[in-house]
Amino acid sequence: MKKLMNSPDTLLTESLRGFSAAHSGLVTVRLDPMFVTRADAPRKGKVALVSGGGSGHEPMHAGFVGMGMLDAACPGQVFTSPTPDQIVAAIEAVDGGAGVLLIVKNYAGDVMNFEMAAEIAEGAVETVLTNDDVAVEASTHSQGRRGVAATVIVEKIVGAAAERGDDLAALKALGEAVNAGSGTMGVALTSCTVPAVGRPTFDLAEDEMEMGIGIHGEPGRRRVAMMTADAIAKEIVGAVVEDVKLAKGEEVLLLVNGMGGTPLLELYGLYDAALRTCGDHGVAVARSLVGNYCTSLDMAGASITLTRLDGEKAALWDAPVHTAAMRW
Amino acid sequence: MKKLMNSPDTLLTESLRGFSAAHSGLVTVRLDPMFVTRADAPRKGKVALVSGGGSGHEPMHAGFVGMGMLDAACPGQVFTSPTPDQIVAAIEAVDGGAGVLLIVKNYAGDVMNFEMAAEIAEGAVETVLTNDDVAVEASTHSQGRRGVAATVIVEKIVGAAAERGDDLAALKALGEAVNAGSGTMGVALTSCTVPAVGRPTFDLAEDEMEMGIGIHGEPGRRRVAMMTADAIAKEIVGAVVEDVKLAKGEEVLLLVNGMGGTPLLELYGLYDAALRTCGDHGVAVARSLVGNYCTSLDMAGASITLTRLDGEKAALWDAPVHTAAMRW
Amino acid sequence: MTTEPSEVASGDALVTALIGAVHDTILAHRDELCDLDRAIGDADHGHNMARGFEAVAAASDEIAALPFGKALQKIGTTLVMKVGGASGPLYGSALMAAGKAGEDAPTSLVEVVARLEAAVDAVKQRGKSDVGAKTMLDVLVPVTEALKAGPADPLATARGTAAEALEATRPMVATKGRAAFLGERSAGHLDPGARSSELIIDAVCDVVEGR
Amino acid sequence: MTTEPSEVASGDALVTALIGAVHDTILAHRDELCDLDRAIGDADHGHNMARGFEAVAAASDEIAALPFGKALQKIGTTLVMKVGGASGPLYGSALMAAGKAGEDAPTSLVEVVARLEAAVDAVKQRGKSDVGAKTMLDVLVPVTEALKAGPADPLATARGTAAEALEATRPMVATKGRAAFLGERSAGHLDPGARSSELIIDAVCDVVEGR
Ligand SMILES: Nc1ncnc2c1ncn2[C@@H]1O[C@H](COP(=O)(O)OP(=O)(O)O)[C@@H](O)[C@H]1O
Ligand SMILES: Nc1ncnc2c1ncn2[C@@H]1O[C@H](COP(=O)(O)OP(=O)(O)O)[C@@H](O)[C@H]1O
Ligand SMILES: [Mg+2]
Ligand SMILES: [Mg+2]
Ligand SMILES: [Mg+2]
Ligand SMILES: [Mg+2]
Repeated sequence: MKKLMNSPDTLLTESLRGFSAAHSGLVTVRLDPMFVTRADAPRKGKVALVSGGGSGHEPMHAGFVGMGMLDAACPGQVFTSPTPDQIVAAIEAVDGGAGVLLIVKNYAGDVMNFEMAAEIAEGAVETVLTNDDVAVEASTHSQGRRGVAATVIVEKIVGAAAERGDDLAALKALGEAVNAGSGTMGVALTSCTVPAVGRPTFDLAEDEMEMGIGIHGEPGRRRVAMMTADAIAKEIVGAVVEDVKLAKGEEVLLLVNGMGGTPLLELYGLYDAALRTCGDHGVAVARSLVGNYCTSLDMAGASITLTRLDGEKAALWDAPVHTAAMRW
Repeated sequence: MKKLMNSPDTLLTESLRGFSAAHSGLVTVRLDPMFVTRADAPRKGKVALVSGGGSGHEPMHAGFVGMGMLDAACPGQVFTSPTPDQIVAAIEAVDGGAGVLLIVKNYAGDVMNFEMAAEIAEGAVETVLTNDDVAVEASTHSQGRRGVAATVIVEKIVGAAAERGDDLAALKALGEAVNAGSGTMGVALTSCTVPAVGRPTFDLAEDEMEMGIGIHGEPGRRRVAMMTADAIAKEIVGAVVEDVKLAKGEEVLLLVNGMGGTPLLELYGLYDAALRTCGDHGVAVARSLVGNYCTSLDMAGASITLTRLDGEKAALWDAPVHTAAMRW
Repeated sequence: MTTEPSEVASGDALVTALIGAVHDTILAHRDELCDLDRAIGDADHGHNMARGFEAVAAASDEIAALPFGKALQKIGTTLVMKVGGASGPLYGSALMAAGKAGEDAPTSLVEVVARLEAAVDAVKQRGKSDVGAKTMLDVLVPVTEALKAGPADPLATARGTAAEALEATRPMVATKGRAAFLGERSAGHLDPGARSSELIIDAVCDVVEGR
Repeated sequence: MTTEPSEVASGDALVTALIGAVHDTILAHRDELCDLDRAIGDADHGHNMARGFEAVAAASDEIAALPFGKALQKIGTTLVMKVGGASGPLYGSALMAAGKAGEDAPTSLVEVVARLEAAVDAVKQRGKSDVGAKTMLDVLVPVTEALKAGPADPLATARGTAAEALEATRPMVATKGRAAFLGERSAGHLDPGARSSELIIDAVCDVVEGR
């Protein structure tokens, strides 16, 4: 394993220190316990949005802290959910008196740690669970589905609504609606390598890929021979359209998300394929996002997310945002 | 080789088509000959900035087309400079009557193709050559040095000056000053793989890295055993400070640029190391940029750039920019 | 029970010994736990447990100075705060609940079982899960039940039941935790949390036996 | 010269044959040219040349309908517009200059040499380079000079000189083109552009010989 780092033990702290310095006017970074807040937190009277999860998915979540998106993010160790003390400290740092909404990806560890934090924290705390990964069928596994790239979209849209002053209940309902209207599936061309582990999480032959990969390198639907961008887009978009029950003529946001090791040249090519496939399904792509947003360390691969939009959600998507990784 | 694509022959066109669709309000993409312009080109009375080069360095250059930066970009085949017809067509499409400034990285192919285009094009055309790579000593090789990541900084600062109305001669002088005040060196942990070639450009053992790598996978200063982030930052920042003759107390912009296959977690860690090393040299980091800006396909690795700033250059850096890959 | 816990060591000596033994076995099996987790999870279970028990071991003196029940609670909160992931809240909640079941170190098997039952309940509640989901519960529950039956040799029973129960997780299809996302593909592998539970039970038995 | 160009074929037949032969040899050596470029450049020289000569071959009929000089110019502009990289402007400028040196196909070695000299000058000017920099000029210049001396067997001389000159690029340290960035590390490898020049010269000789 080769990584740009001093050691697996110090990587996360050093990376957060670098993040803090590079975005000093925008965010405040605390290292013990670890959390990142907006520089202007707490915002009085505004519902605070707190997210977090294992590290290794950068820019998610710390890169989304700022005006119009998250008030705080709690980075756990690589691929390990943060602990309740981090989450409680973050909640306390950003609570502006209007309540706190936790945005949590549906993994046992994240769910339990955020739950413990919510039990400890004072004040009104609600949670939105994201579970947009359509690769794993919800019905057969009682853990439910994984939360992946649509988390970014939930954070953006709910963040904009929080900024305009929506209350806690409305934000929770909005977050759940955006999540329910979203579906994602990913594909890996190579495994990620966890720094502390030092070797790839799984092995893929030179002509193989994993369809339905999770963002921690968890296996997906099946291991298959390498497919073309068109075939990948066709399978993923087809699965999402079916799962989210997108009807002809409906408008969506199309996110082509890189896993960390795949260059933009390929991501835009995949976007082109996904866009054509959306056209085949009669789905209208009204908004787009292409890039590395919800990554899996150095994994080569990508995911495709479709989120159902209506006029309000589109407007909230378009609303100004000023974070390290998303700004307009 | 595994890539998200349909075929090496169609990748570039499909990627540009995707780029065009994903940023339709912002840019106009022409496919024959290939070039990308601001949607609002030509801007009357404004000097037009045109850049370009081989593809595979995304988001450079098409990702920097828009308000406050480039008026046009000409993508060549992967790692192959664009041809004069593309450049001439781009010049004609964006010329607003105040002249055109070409920003060209110092590679024989780029220099010659842009030169031929400048000879053919009508109107006032000037060129700024970037050659910030300090890995290769200028004195011993008459080709001069390679232009790498500082090109992004030249495009941003000169782009802002063009937007405020500076004339062609002033912009050329400014671009040359920014370039002269910049130094970059890169390091590769893995080779890139050119889609049409299908196998890595060079081989690196599991414990080796290439210090001083070029953005096309050209070998650099030497092949060495894997180094820590601190040691890498120390060597690169030291070489740049010496080359650019940065004095104690001078202000710089510090860019930690990913090569395409290295995740943000590591880039921010390297930024932290580079920042500390700048401190050791008494150099003050006044502005920062961390991310994938001048990449080399799927190469794992990074480069570090220092650019000397003064009040005016810092203000131009801060000036609004609205492109696909850089926006504030 | 051949040896009652209180006969081996009492108060802080017992706690110190327990922390030391569990810490040792977790470190010794760190890579194995990661490998098990690599097969059906995210390859970090060994690191998570090691991070937690290193923090516990670092605070060993402070913890051992507490009454037994409070010591277990402190170990629990330390795990909750240091481990993260799924195993942190689960082992943490288990130990916090076991600690709350009484101030003094158990002096009988019945008291041991009471603490185990409190721990198991906490895991079930926190994890919204039960036996058969291919988790640590598939070791913790059978061991608790076997001890509840009042076996002649509780230590041998605990060890034997844990080993069998661990092996029984192999064919299971996970329905909780990260392995659940694998569906049928989770069968054929031991559950990492079941293995760490078995290791901890073994280490506790070692201490009780005075090894 | 055993066979004068005009004796083999004149007008469009010669041009068609030249385009076909060069196109064939470039495609046949595409991977080799990329490999040479991988060692000291960016691994694309074979693809660049192939892209260029495929465009030339696709326009073969149209080009062959032009007077010889105009045909060479058209090949040159096609290369400039299709190849990109360093070799595009260089080979393109070379052929444009060679084409401008006269309307009709050369009927003597002197006329061939005049075109070659024009081509070499164009490369030098466009590339701001000269012999010794480890480039295509290290093949083109020696061949031009050898032919200028009026050898008894021009074809054999051209082939032999090109092969030797190519080999002579191996120990050179590049000072122009992408390989220059390698400094001393560029020594020990053939220059890809020198190899493509040698291939083209060979192919042209084949056509002239009527093979
Ligand atoms: N809902 C649950 N109930 C009980 N045990 C669980 C549950 N979810 C996970 N586990 C246990 O936790 C173990 C994984 O722990 P660990 O790898 O440390 O956390 P993570 O899955 O977050 O990476 C699993 O092997 C399983 O035994
Ligand atoms: N300045 C120059 N003068 C003459 N020939 C050059 C010069 N620069 C490059 N070359 C030739 O071009 C060849 C490389 O062509 P190619 O690989 O197609 O372009 P690029 O270097 O842009 O990738 C080199 O091998 C060399 O022979
Ligand atoms: Mg984990
Ligand atoms: Mg090239
Ligand atoms: Mg795990
Ligand atoms: Mg080349």
